Amino acid sequence: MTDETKAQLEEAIVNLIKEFTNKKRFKPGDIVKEMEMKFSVNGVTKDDVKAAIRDLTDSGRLIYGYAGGSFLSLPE
Amino acid sequence: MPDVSGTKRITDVGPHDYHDFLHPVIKNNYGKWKYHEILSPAHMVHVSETGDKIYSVRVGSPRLVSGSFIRDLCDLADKYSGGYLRFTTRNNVEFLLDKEENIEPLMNDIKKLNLPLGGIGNVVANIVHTQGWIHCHTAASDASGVTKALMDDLYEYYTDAKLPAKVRIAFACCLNMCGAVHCSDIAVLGIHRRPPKLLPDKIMNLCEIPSTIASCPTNAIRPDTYNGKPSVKIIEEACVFCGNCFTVCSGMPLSDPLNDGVSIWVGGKVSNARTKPSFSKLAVPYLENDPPRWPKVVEAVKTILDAYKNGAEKGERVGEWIERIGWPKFFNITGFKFTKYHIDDFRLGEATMNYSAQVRQ
Amino acid sequence: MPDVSGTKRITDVGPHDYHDFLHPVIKNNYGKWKYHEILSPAHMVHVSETGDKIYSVRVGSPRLVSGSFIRDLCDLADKYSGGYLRFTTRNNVEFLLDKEENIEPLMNDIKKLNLPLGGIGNVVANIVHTQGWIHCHTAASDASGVTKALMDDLYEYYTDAKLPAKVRIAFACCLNMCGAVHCSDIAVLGIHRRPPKLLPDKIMNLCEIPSTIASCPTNAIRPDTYNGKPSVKIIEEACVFCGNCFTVCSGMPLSDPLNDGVSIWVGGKVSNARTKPSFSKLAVPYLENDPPRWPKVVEAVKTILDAYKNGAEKGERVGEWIERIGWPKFFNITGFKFTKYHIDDFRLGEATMNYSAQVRQ
Amino acid sequence: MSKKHQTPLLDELKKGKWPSFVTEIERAAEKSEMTDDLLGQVEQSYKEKMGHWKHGGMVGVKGYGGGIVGRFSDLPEKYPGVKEFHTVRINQPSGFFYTSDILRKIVDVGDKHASSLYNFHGSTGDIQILGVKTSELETIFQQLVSFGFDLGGSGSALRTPSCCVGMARCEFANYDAMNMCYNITQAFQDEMHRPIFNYKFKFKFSGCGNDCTASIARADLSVIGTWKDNIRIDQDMVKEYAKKINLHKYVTGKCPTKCMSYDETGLKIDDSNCSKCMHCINVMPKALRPGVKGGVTILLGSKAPMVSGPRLSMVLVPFYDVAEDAKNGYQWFKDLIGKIWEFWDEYGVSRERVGELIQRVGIGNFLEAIGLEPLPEMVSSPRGNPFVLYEEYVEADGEKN
Amino acid sequence: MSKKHQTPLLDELKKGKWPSFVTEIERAAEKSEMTDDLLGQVEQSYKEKMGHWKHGGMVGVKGYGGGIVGRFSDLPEKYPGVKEFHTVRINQPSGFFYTSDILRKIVDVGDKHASSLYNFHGSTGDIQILGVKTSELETIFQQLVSFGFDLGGSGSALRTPSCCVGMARCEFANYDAMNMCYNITQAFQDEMHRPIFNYKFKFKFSGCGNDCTASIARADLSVIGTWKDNIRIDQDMVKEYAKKINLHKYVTGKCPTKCMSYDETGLKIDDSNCSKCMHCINVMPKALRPGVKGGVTILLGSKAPMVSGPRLSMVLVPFYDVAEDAKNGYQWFKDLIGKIWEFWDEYGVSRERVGELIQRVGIGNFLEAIGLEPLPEMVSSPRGNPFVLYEEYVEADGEKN
Ligand code: SRM
Ligand code: SRM
Ligand code: SRM
Ligand code: SRM
Ligand code: SF4
Ligand code: SF4
Ligand code: SF4
Ligand code: SF4
Ligand code: SF4
Ligand code: SF4
Ligand code: SF4
Ligand code: SF4
Repeated sequence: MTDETKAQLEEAIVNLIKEFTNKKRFKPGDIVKEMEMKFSVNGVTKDDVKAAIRDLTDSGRLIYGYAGGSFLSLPE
Repeated sequence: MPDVSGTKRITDVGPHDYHDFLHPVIKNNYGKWKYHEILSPAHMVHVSETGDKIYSVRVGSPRLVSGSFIRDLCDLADKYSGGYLRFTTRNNVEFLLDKEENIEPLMNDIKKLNLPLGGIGNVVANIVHTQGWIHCHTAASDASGVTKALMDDLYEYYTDAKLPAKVRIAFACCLNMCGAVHCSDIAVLGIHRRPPKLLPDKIMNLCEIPSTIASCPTNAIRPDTYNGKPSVKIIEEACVFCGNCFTVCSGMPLSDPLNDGVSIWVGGKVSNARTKPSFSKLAVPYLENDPPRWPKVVEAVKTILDAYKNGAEKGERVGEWIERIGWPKFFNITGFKFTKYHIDDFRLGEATMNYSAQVRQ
Repeated sequence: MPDVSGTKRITDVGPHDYHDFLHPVIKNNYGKWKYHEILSPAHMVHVSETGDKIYSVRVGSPRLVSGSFIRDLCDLADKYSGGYLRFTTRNNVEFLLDKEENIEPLMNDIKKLNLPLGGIGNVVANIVHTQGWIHCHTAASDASGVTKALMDDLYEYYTDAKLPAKVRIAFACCLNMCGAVHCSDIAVLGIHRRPPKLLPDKIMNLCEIPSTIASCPTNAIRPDTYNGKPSVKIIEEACVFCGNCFTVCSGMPLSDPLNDGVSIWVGGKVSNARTKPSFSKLAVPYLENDPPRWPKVVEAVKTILDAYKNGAEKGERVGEWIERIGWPKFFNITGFKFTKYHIDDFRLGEATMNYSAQVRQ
Repeated sequence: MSKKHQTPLLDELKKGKWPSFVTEIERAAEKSEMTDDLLGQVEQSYKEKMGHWKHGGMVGVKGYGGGIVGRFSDLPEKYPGVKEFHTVRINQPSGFFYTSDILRKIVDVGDKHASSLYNFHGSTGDIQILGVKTSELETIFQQLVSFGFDLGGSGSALRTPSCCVGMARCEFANYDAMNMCYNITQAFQDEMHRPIFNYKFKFKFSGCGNDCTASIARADLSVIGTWKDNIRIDQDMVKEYAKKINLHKYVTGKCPTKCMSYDETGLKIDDSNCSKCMHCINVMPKALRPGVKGGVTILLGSKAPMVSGPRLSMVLVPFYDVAEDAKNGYQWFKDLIGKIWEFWDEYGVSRERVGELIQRVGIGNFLEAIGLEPLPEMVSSPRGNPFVLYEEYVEADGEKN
Repeated sequence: MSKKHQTPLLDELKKGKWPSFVTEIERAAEKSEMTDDLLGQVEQSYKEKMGHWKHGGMVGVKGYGGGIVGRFSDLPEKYPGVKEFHTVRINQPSGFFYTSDILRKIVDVGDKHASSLYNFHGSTGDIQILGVKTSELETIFQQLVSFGFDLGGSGSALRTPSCCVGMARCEFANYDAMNMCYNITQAFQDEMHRPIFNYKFKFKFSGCGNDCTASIARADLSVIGTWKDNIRIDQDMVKEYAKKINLHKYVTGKCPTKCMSYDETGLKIDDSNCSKCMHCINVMPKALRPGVKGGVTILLGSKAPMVSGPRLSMVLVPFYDVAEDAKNGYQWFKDLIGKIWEFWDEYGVSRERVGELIQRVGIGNFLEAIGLEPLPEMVSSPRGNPFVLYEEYVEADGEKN
């Protein structure tokens, strides 16, 4: 995966979560499935998406939440 | 918060390597133990093929402990066991000694701390319990309180081996059963008896409707709208008050001081010894919450324990004893009333009926 | 047809009063029997508190019999048992004699008729079977033929008591199981392996759509339309070929000579003696129809019977024997292959898994 | 008479020691023309490996909704004799007892008006006359009635009840199964002949837990003998058995409740723990007998697999004092059955057996409806899951619900 | 320090012989200000008979999705000390072994930065520090890491694995449970700290069938020690036991497979029939020992009741030669887990545990997907109903499917 794709991927993840704020709680697994589909032409794999999520959470752009199950969200 | 900018945060170190915490005798005899002998309800010895011995002294703990409690243990360990100790899977403390002569002084010091010595062999084991009103938002009863009330009353059963086999009691404060309730000799379970109250605004803002609907074991939650927005309604006749909806949706609280309480379960088992592992079965459907000491709960547990002690054969677990004498006799001896609630009407309930003419008359 | 106009038709007379058919010794000792003794696999004596005795001589029957067969029996009864006889719940014939000296001549006459003497005690009992291709529209195999082929081969097991306990074999030609297949020591069951073929015109004219849909155990039948009229379609991946839809809707035939055949089941039991009644369990998922003598079916049944005879303890039924040695060993000894089909994936299948670490290694 | 069809495959089945149904069909064909074509059609089935019968349809005798199973060949041109080949079900006498006279009367009817083929007996218990043309049904019915026989059940109706030999020839019988079977069958003639149920309903009566009618597997309502008092022991005979059998291994060791022990002082049974399984009595019939306070355990719901899987019957009434109730013509029992049928009628759906219904609506609710107490005898163990639908609760004003 | 709140109800629980959690909270309150308010709030709960905590929400340390259970009081004005009262889960060392040094380090952290209250241990196995403010989370985490401890699991992630004392202090251990637990936990750190599953997933490792971690009831993946060869018997010691215990009644008589017998010539075991239940060894630990060919039975799926009822784990791999695989860093085992998780990821839905999923999609299909053979060891008995979904059939042209 190129750095460019990686940046796009991370952007797409954040945007998706932003778009559905208060509508849907994205479980990390949902994100993986969504992004694998969205970036299939770029050959993005499950591990790529996981790495992107890790980047986003390590940097604090996304945080984890819990409500009976874990989900990703924007920092409060 | 320390400034970590510029430095890479260290993560994923995982659990500490256990080797650093093993007593030298244990290190040397790891995997070589030959047999053990229970010397008293509070201590046992394990003997190695090499002839080495390790003594374990077991002490009861309330599990919810202060830093000072841990420091007390550390001081004792330093004094008698070279600083080595462990906890058991049921939250007892075990001091590991290689010197037999240290056992008695250690025990004396433990007594001075008013800690119980026991828990080994055919005793009432320490109660596996949960958070309750101390820390959990879904608790229908309190874990630490019921546990304390029970263990006060059953104290001699912990310190002396008076029973046909070990009796494992568990408590959980709600149907999530964080622990051992579903497979214990005797279990106490916090329960609700009224459906969730719907807080439509909270539901609208905080809850995912599909996962809320999916959370219900009896399909009692149905889609609805509130101010034109997706919401839920409840078919109250179908609700079994499990609280799973509240776990995923904070807009559906169930607590109701008038109707919350506990149920009592018996005959579960985890080990594979003799009989297969089995679930705890309903004995008493409901007893009210009666803090601080829940006397009716203590009495019900005592009733079961007495009946078991009087009726069971040596080595027979509670469930094995009941299976041998039959459930009708269990209800008869304990005086608990058998009701329609005892008949399993859930998913696999059919499998629990008596499909035979084998009936004691 | 007789002219019944003007006269009142007599109906609802119900079954004939049995008293008229009871042997005088039976009438006199009704409810007073004290014990019985099995004198041979073909005859036994019941002794009354009064000291009276009644001898029963048991004879095998193919169940599907001609009027001439019945007349033969009647002649024997007239000659030896005062005209009294009965049938058993497994379709054997029993002559009821009060004279011991009549037993041998009766048996000799029975032998002359080439009828089997036996069926009492630890034998292979007469096979409970069904209609098959002789009379039923849903048969996936033939009942009388398989039964005859089996009993020819197992003849000595009927006439001599060579087994650890009585073995009850059943045959049913389709999943309706008209008889004892679901609870027999060994059972042979006619099965289909292809979904119904849809005959839309028949379905439209002859079938009730809702009850056709409701007939499916796996919800594989869904509403559809045909020429604008209500009809059904089938989710083939979900169909378990049970034929229940065909029972309610003649427009959905399943017969398929290429794929129909039988499955073999073991270990069922009805009596309450020792162990509770239990279902027969799948042993061999499929053997093809191979008329007139179904050699593979006979061989499979023989394999089970031999393994049982060699392995079981005295008095142990087939299912009790298997439970004692364990299913892995049963499959190992018989050489039957264990497949995913053996794992119950139906409604209560979960209850049949091994939820324990009790495993023979 | 020469055979109309070549039957090389079926001929194979005339060989072998067990009496051959093919031979029987041939013997019947000597009496009845239609039967020859049965051989032909069945031979074709053997060749093609498939049946050649069609659904039954609307066949019966006037006024009755059951007792006849209609059957038509799907090759009527080729085998005209089996174009119509219905079965007449005749309600057997209790215990399957006959005299030669009455049997001859029955086969006289079938030999003359049908195929001369019979089942002694059908799996439910009926005598079956096979191969009856529609036009012969009424005649056969009239003739049967003339010597006191009636049709059995079929369709969505009460099915022909049956019972074991019971007190007539068995020392294990704890109640008069034959009498009860007869009485109940007579009492419910209307339910038997005029289908009004959602589906079939079967009774079977066994005198003891050996259950020689397989009632626990094959009857919606299973009636199984039991007793309340102690097993009668003849200690001397026990000693005799002990010489031949290892009692520890084969008798006391197999007792399901482990309530027996044997030593020099004799056999001891803790009868309060005995579940009346019959095993010890079966092994030592000369030494042991059931108690004298006989009665019945009533169980409910067994059936074949359609639609929700096979079922065994489950305990409904642990002990029913049938001897007492027999004095009132089994009125308590009949009332109970009435309540069960009423519930089934009210809440059941078409083609739903009573066992399936009870499972669907919940046993607790069913018991309440028919006025029986929930009892631990009904379960092998109480529930192991916490999803209890509590109905009682307290209101804020202290009112109890 | 004087108490801020009157706690008459809780004070009752300071009485009695068993060590009191109330006393412990008071001792903690001496160290930490916030803890006093805990007493107040819990007293109010005791008075009102209901809890006063709210849902957790978004609490954690940066980069991790688990290890912290957020908790907020619903009476923050009244009890400001417990406004934020989170729990930090710390992954315990294998076997719960400690030295006094390391324990003091842990409580130094909690006494300084939290309520000074702990669970030794949580039901899953973690050390828990209760009563942590959001602002202290990172500090506590950093300090733990500094002496080699890490957080445990929470949320939809791998949960903290745990094991019994095993080979460290138990003669019954058939494999090195502590080592396997440590190795597997280290291998799956990512799955533990960064929730990616549909729901929680738990491992528990027990050295033998006694299952002292209750793995068969409380782990999605239960690893239970067993052996392939014969029980080691010391016949002399058996004789010693025979003097004290009725071996027939209490040992051989309780063997689930009845594969033992005892007489003058000694104890005999038909090991091919022994199901490794541990009973005889438990009763006579000085006379009997498990065989030397130790291994593991792998079971799958146990959990608490939500949503479809409680589950025990069922046999997935009857015998796994763990000693052999340990030489390869448990690679076979890790691959198996990988396949299970992949299947769960592919077919599971949110909040569906792996045991529930397998039940829903069918065990046969699951086994095919992860490449394991169906084996009779997996079932207590084969199916008892005829609804088999046959996949093989023959086409008219003779082709097999
Ligand atoms: C220390 C501990 C393991 C650990 O890693 O921490 C442990 C240690 C021993 N167990 Fe255990 N068991 C421990 C929890 C368990 C559990 C889990 C639980 O209780 O939650 C079980 C399964 C419980 C169940 O079946 O429901 C368990 C079921 C057994 C059994 C099987 C008993 C039975 O007959 O069913 C034995 C054998 C025996 O006791 O004869 C056993 C035997 C033993 C022996 C004798 C093993 C040995 O040779 O060292 C140890 C001392 C026995 C004792 O405590 O009486 N251990 N043991 C756990 C102590 C818990 C405590 O503090 O009370
Ligand atoms: C004649 C008959 C009753 C009737 O009304 O027709 C009958 C008669 C007797 N049965 Fe039965 N049983 C009869 C069908 C059954 C059935 C039903 C069936 O097979 O379809 C069962 C339940 C089958 C099952 O469990 O799957 C049955 C389970 C028993 C048992 C229990 C055996 C066991 O250990 O499980 C006994 C006791 C015994 O054999 O020791 C028994 C015992 C007896 C005794 C010894 C009772 C007695 O004291 O007279 C009778 C002779 C035994 C024999 O045949 O070996 N009878 N018996 C039936 C003969 C059928 C046949 O022709 O083979
Ligand atoms: C004749 C007989 C088999 C035999 O060869 O003996 C028979 C024959 C038929 N049975 Fe049966 N059943 C017969 C005893 C049974 C039994 C055994 C019993 O009664 O002890 C059972 C299992 C017990 C039960 O009731 O569940 C039985 C369970 C069925 C079922 C499945 C019912 C269910 O709920 O699962 C069906 C299908 C249906 O009812 O739609 C069925 C349907 C049929 C039909 C009517 C076929 C149909 O789908 O329309 C068969 C007519 C065949 C024919 O052409 O004669 N038959 N049927 C038995 C009745 C003879 C008699 O009256 O004495
Ligand atoms: C802390 C602990 C209880 C304790 O006092 O020890 C605990 C506490 C909670 N559990 Fe648990 N569970 C704890 C061990 C268990 C266990 C036992 C085990 O792991 O051996 C179980 C039963 C086994 C199982 O996993 O099924 C358990 C089954 C549940 C469930 C039901 C899951 C299910 O599939 O049925 C829930 C509900 C949920 O996940 O939504 C749950 C949910 C919870 C939550 C997070 C409440 C919630 O709904 O959000 C509780 C947080 C309480 C708090 O405020 O601290 N907890 N939970 C245990 C974890 C401590 C640790 O990490 O060591
Ligand atoms: S059992 Fe329920 S109330 Fe208690 S800690 Fe677990 S989730 Fe919370
Ligand atoms: S409490 Fe349980 S049963 Fe009731 S609505 Fe909520 S999820 Fe459903
Ligand atoms: S088992 Fe099936 S095919 Fe055979 S008689 Fe019964 S319904 Fe007909
Ligand atoms: S054969 Fe059975 S499973 Fe298949 S469609 Fe018909 S009713 Fe459904
Ligand atoms: S059921 Fe009992 S009473 Fe009836 S025949 Fe069988 S053994 Fe005798
Ligand atoms: S009848 Fe059965 S339960 Fe009763 S004593 Fe005899 S063997 Fe035991
Ligand atoms: S599970 Fe077995 S090996 Fe582990 S501590 Fe318990 S008895 Fe010992
Ligand atoms: S371990 Fe269990 S199964 Fe094996 S011999 Fe001992 S008691 Fe029997």
